Amino acid sequence: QEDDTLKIGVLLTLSGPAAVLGEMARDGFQQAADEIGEIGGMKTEIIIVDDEQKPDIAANKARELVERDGADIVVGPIFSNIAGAIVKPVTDAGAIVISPNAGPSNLAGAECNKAFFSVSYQNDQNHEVMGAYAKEQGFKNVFLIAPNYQAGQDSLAGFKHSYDGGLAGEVFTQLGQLDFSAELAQIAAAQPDAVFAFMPGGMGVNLVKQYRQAGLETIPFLSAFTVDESTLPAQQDAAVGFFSGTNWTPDLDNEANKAFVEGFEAKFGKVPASYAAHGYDAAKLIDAAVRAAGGTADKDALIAALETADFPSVRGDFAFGPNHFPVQDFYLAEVKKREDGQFATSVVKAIFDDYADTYASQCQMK
Amino acid sequence: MSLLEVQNLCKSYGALTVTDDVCLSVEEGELHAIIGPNGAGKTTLISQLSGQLPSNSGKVRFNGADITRLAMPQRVRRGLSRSFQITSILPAFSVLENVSTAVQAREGSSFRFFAPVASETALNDQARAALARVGLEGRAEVRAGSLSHGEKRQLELAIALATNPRLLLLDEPLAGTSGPEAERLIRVIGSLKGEVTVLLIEHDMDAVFALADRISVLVYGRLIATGTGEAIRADRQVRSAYLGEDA
Amino acid sequence: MLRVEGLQAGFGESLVLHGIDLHVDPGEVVTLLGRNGMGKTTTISTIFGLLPARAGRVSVGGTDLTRAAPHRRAQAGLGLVPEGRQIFPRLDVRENLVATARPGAWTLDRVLALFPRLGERAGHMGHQLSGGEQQMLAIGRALMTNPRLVVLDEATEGLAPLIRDEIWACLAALKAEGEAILIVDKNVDALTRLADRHVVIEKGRVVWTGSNAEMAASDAVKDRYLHV
Amino acid sequence: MTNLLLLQLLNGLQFGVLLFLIAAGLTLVFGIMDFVNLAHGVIYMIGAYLVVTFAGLTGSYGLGLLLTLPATLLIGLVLEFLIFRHLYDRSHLDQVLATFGLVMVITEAVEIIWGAAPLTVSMPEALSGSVPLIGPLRYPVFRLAIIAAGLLTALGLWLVITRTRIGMRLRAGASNRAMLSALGVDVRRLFTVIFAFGAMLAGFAGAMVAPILAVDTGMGESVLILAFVVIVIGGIGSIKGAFAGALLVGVVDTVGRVFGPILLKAVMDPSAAAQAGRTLAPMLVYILMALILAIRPAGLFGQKT
Amino acid sequence: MSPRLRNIAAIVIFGGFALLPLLAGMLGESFLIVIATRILAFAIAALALDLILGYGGMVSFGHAAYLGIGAYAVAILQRAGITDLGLHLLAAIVAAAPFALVTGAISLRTRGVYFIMITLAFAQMAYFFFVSLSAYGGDDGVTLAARSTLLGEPLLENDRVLFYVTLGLLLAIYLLALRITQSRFGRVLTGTRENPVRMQAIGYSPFRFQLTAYVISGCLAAVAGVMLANQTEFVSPALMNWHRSGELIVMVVLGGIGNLIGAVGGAVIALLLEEFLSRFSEHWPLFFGLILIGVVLASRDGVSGLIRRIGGAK
Ligand SMILES: Nc1ncnc2c1ncn2[C@@H]1O[C@H](COP(=O)(O)OP(=O)(O)OP(=O)(O)O)[C@@H](O)[C@H]1O
Ligand SMILES: Nc1ncnc2c1ncn2[C@@H]1O[C@H](COP(=O)(O)OP(=O)(O)OP(=O)(O)O)[C@@H](O)[C@H]1O
Ligand SMILES: [Mg+2]
Ligand SMILES: [Mg+2]
Repeated sequence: QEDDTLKIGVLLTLSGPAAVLGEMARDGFQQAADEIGEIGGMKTEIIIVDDEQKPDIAANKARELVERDGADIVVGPIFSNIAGAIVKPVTDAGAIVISPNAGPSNLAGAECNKAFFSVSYQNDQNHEVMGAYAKEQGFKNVFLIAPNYQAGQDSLAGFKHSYDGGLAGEVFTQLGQLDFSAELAQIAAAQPDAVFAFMPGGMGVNLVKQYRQAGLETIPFLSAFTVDESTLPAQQDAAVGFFSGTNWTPDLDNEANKAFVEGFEAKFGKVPASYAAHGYDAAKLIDAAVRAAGGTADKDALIAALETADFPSVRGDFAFGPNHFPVQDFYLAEVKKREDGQFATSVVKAIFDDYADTYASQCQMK
Repeated sequence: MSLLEVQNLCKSYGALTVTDDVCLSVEEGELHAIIGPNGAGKTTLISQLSGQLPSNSGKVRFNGADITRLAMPQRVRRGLSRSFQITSILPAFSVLENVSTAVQAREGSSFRFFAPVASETALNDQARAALARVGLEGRAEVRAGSLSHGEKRQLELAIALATNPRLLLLDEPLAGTSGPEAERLIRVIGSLKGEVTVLLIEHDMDAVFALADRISVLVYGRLIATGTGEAIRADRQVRSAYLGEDA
Repeated sequence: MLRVEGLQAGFGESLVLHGIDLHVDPGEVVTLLGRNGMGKTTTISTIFGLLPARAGRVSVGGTDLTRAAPHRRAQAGLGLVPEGRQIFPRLDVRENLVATARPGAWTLDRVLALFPRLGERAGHMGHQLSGGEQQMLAIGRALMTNPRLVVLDEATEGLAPLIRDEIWACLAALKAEGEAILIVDKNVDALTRLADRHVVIEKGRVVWTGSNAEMAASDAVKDRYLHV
Repeated sequence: MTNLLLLQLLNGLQFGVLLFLIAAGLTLVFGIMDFVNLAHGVIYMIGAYLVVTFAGLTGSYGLGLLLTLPATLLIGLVLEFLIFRHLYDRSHLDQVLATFGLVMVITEAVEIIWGAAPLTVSMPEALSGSVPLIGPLRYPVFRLAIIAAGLLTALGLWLVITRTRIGMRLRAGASNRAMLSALGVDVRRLFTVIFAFGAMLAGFAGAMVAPILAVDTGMGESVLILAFVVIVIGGIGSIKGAFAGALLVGVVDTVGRVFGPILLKAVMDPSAAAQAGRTLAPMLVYILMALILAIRPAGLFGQKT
Repeated sequence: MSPRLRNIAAIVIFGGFALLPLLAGMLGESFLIVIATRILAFAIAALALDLILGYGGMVSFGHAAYLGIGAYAVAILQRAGITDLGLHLLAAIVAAAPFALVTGAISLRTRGVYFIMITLAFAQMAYFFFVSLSAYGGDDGVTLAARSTLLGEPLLENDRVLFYVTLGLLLAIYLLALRITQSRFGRVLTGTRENPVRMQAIGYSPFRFQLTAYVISGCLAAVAGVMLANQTEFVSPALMNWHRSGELIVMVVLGGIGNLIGAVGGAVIALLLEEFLSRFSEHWPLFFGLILIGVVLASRDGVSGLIRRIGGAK
């Protein structure tokens, strides 16, 4: 392995219906890389790989990236179950993982790993934002809905973590469910103060469209990962006025973000979603850290430099907690139709300030 | 005691009664023919006797035991085998394998997982003997599916013979065979007399009258007559229902 | 009507027909005789295009159809009663008859009059019929395509004597109406009453051909090729 | 409670009709022509994508739908000519392999053409409201339109299959192509036409659901298995069966996942019931299928041949 | 496939694998061994499937469930502190057998496409069961602490050892399956595929034979699951997704059904193609799909058929 080249593997879901998320992250990363040129001042080689959203395939591809291609850093993945499959083989083989999205609780807590960084969030946090908002609004009975899988269960737990009012109902739908009329009828019958939904990807598109078609728009729709710039092109008007908990929106007011969003829209012709922002930040983070470490890909030096996170994040304030997960602000965002006809989320107000995740205390970094 | 006793056997499909209160007995060693018009229920009766079709009511006793509720394979193991009117063979197997599979069925355990069966000479020898009997010895290695129609009919009989039955139910064994092959099969069936009891369905009246000890006539699901060849040939009812006047 | 010249065909590597020549003139009844496995059915399949001809020619009414698809040949006037019945199991009796019918003298009513048994079973699925009933259905089905030449491959197999006699009578009536017939059957006696000419094949070759009278006169032929 | 049950039954019916719409073309091609077409789902997907595109171009969903129909018909013709016609006399497994490949090709092509992000089309103004039902409960008009479309399709198909000569010939050709052609039917053309028609049905289904579902590259696949479940429960080759199967799946899935946990709570403690309900809900459809097949091995209306 | 051709194919494939580490060493591509181990594990599963699909006519669309059962056997035993590979294999088989017995007994009431779908149904039930198994990460799965141990030593941590152990298992299972198909039992199984009514009419009760074969096949597939878990060091329900079951069928059919070595070849070809094409283009499924279609159109019996035709043999 030549020491003057920095090899970065980018392992994302780039095929199948969830490819849009991976593509966002890839595009954001690529945009930053193009802006920077030589990342960290080193000759840079970027290898982009599709994990097909299958954990076992991802594990193989990750090993391939590190063991065969000699990647120093793997940027990825999108999905938490894939993080579960790749973090061990990659870090065992001596490389660093930087996640632009997945932030499972085990990696934030008991199983935290020196060579794993999340530039996004811990999975529960966006849900906690909405829980806190619901509490702040004094909602007394909220209807919860999420798909029945690990992330879905975690999300409702996250919401309830910061919400202490009553529940009008708690429904787990099938993964990949198409038709929500049964659940919508339950909501209509229950007449809750608000609905909280975690419904990523196509499921979220279906839910949001059908929610409005069922005439339920008078009930506030709170959500996480359900209305964002990856799904809005399909939800369009149906999602306008719906709320989302997030750590970033395209209209966050800071210099770095403006530059990023303008650049992204010019380059790719669409509004970036948070995955793109995280991908962008990941590249900037690496660039800053490699420079700080003195232009080498030496693992220990690099980890130390990464921990300082001294780079201009599109989120403004950005720091890593002791478990290598961000400490950052979280917002209530609302879907708006912009003047140019595009749909995007927009900050309504900040909910949490410099918020760290709740698992950090369980982390004993070795 | 007769080898096979059939008491009040019935089969219906919805409103259609196909076999209607059939009573019949077949004596050990005899060759008993069943004739009757198309759709009379002959094949259905054979299927009921062999256990392929469940009966709606009635009883079947074989060799003294009540076998009405037994499944087809169990009846075969007790010595009751059938052939099919519409050829039923294992097309991807060779002719020899078709027959030796039947030999294997009565030869004891088939839960043997390791020894290659193709080299079991005992099975193959018996299979070849059955093939020779029906005149197919020259075609032993041919894929059964590529036999001509008549040859398949010969194979059908060889398979039934190879199960070494006490009572053989033959459903139109001569259909589709012609000339010398038919003559040969008639001879084979004749030679079974004394060795195997046979219940024969056939529309070839020359063969039936030449072979059968007794004949039963089935019309619209009912047995209308049983008797020797002469008696049946003379029976007015049978002539008008089945044989035609010039038979 | 039908003319077959130098026809060769086979399965896989093996050649079954080694050059068959035969013809059927309008209104003529011709038999195809031979022992089991000699190639009668193969000849018929090749005439109908169900098996490709490797050499030779098939023409109907002067039109060369050697390379034509089966349905073109049927439309040119050939009607088939195949070996082994091959009725459509998932159609009921009536549907089996009308699905492929073409207008002409043979109508549903006429076929049901010929085989009253089929009328009684009109609503039954093909696969529920007895063997003989299926055979009647196959004959009726071919007639309802109103062909100029009917080809029957063992059409009386499995039929009761009474019905069989009716079929012979019916074929005689067809002949009287000027219909051409090519027939394979094992009842040589009945055939000699009906047919004008006979073609005997052995191992895929025509070994004898002659008129009904010649056949009747020559016990040697019967003995040698047919063992009757 | 009863109101809700009634509404859920209606929802179940509607979901069932939706499934039928998708399964209809599959029954036609698989049940009747005996051809296993795994690509049915992706043609359904193409229908949805096309209606998005055409509606975008013409500015009207209705026009988009009208254009989608001939377009999917054409796609069906092309696929039949290039691939399917060579596979009719092959084993089911060969058909599975080839159409599996086709699924990959089409899915990837769609992603290249339309991108990976889900798309949408807005429904026609006239059908976009909802009508009051009982109490505070309302029902979207467009879903009523889907129910109507599904019922009409079912009726039309049933008539074609059971009452016309085309239908007879189709069923005949499925079991014995050679014989059918020897009796004077141009089987190849018949199959081409029917196949293209089946593709059009799939495209129609896709176009009909586009306004209420996300149009993405996964939509075909997720529905394919459900469609197979439907036709297997109903009994292969039976339009009646497919219809019954679709309604059954729709109702059991919809009503079961809502009322199942309530029933479970009656027999066990709430948290265990919730857990059991969550575990069982996604299995419901499969449990239903396994039960039905265990009792009736050829489905509800299937015949053993 | 003629026995001679099959033997040649087997020697080429197994010999090739045996020499692979050498080749990988020479090329400096030690990573090849990791890929090859995965291929071998899938080949075991494909072989298991071919036993019932090719010989018994039972198209199981649920074999991924057994992969999952095998893999979870490793995860669960490891957490309980049992690390021995032998015990893992044993547990996988002991767990797979009753599942196969019960689901097989019900499934075998049906035939054809109904069988395909009912096996899918049972596999989906297993899949959703593991999805809701929170103790083992539910949908997210679990990362294995380490690979299984062999003779009390962590020998399998060495990729080469794992590779050769997997190869040894595949070879043993291939030979076992070969014997089974040529035995009395195998003949009854094949006969039943051809014509079950005929088999009953000569005195067999097909059900017992089919069920036995189904159970054997399930157990062998579970073995594949154990090796796959060790290769990936990660276990999740995604392993038993219906997609996987479909891919197993594709491997078997692609290679050519009913000759065992075809299934092995099919697994090799499918996975290598995927590996190679995905490196060459982001749109690899497009090319993969085209190749599948091409193979079917060109040959009636998958790649086996192509080889036979090129080889000119019967
Ligand atoms: N599954 C079924 N459903 C309905 N009717 C049936 C079924 N099977 C047979 N039948 C009817 O039962 C009657 C008797 O059939 P069977 O096959 O026993 O006649 P057969 O005496 O053997 O006639 P053949 O001499 O023509 O073979 C026929 O009319 C047939 O249509
Ligand atoms: N599908 C096939 N594949 C290979 N060989 C076949 C096939 N069908 C028939 N044959 C062979 O072709 C030869 C002629 O068969 P064909 O069916 O034409 O005979 P046939 O004269 O009609 O006999 P039968 O009177 O028994 O019906 C036979 O030797 C047969 O084994
Ligand atoms: Mg009969
Ligand atoms: Mg013949």
